Amino acid sequence: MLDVLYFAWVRERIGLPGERVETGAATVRALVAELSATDARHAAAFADISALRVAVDQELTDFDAPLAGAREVAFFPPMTGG
Amino acid sequence: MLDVLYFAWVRERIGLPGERVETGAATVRALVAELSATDARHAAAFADISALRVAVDQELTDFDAPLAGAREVAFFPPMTGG
Amino acid sequence: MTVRVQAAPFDYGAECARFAAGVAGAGAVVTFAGVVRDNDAGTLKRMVIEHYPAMTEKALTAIVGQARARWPLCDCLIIHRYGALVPGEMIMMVATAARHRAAAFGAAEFLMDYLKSRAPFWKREITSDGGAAWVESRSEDEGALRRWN
Amino acid sequence: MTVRVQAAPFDYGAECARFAAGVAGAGAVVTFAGVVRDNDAGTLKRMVIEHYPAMTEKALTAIVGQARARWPLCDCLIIHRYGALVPGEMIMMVATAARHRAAAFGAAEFLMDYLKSRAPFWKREITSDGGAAWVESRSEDEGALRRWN
Repeated sequence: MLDVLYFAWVRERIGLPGERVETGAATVRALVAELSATDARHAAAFADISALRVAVDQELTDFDAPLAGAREVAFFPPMTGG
Repeated sequence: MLDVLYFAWVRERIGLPGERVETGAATVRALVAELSATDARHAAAFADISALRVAVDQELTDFDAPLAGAREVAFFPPMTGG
Repeated sequence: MTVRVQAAPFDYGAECARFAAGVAGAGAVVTFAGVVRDNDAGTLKRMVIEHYPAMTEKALTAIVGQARARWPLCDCLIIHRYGALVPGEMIMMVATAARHRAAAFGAAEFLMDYLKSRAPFWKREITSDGGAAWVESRSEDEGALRRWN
Repeated sequence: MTVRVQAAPFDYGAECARFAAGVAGAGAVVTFAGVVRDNDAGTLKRMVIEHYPAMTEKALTAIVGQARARWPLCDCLIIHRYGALVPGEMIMMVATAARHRAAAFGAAEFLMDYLKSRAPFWKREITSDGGAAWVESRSEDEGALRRWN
């Protein structure tokens, strides 16, 4: 089981702050493929992953990161802090 | 008549905060030559002009600056503000 | 070294004073404060800042660790707000203290560049006509990070 | 735009707060404060700052003019003390405000680089053993100025 979190317009586009998913995805990219197949909202949110950033267990990483042992994956747009 | 001012160790070495001099010196460099001839203290203070900075009428300048019309010349070491 | 993430406003002058009073041996103190700026049309009603609570302090602490590894700092501070703010309010501040000014300035700029693009905050602007838009990241901000590599 | 040259101490936190409160339209506020640092032996009794009164404000105002010509600043402030100070006391501060952080940081660093080497102040250190020595200018400070040419 994996907690998948969404922030900013990713959250809005998917319509959920997060969800718990059962997945055997080996990488973030494989997880994105699974999530995109869920419904049109997920498909729209993940249509262009170059516009997204990802954190695995609260660490920024890239879409090729492995998910073995991961507990939480978050998707969001580029950050605008400061 | 020209007001000549001294700051920091230049003031200490000459032993005066300033003096009023009657001079026909055309440039700062010529004024330095005149002042150096005054006595040993002046000669010591002006021994190495590369260690000195000069302002004419409160504007930083160099030793070749003309003195025509100048009213105040100040000599001091490199500044250490901030 | 202090990192604070909070919804409440902070007292900028008091934070500056407290930071400066608490650093021993520093010759240079630099502070940066980010303020909500109205948009060009003058219609910004509020800015709402979303963040990723489980990650935020962790990310800020990591950024501070990187700054300390690069510069000999006597101390540093980050305060970042989330939630709703109005134009003129302060969003965040950083403060750095070091023996010499180059380290204090360098670390403050580095912290800001990382906060802009690597800390999990997202800004949304609500205008008086009811419009709402996520602030887009600026390519200059991504570029600014490159100078530290 | 404010330039103050004074013997009296200034209230750093209050100055920061007042400066930030007074700038309209700024998104970024940067401050720098210079503090009297004890020497390595821990024997600094006081620092005495001499200046050239007729020239000081003129030089600082010219430096501010150069900063404004280079960066679009909403406001800036310089306060510089002279006279006797003890370790831990603040010597001076600058503050800059601009729409974006690059201008606020750039202008603050520029002002500091110019103040260090082009404003008519000279520091003398008095140690507890009765020694006194003029602080020498640092070649790094002269080098720092070159980046603005």
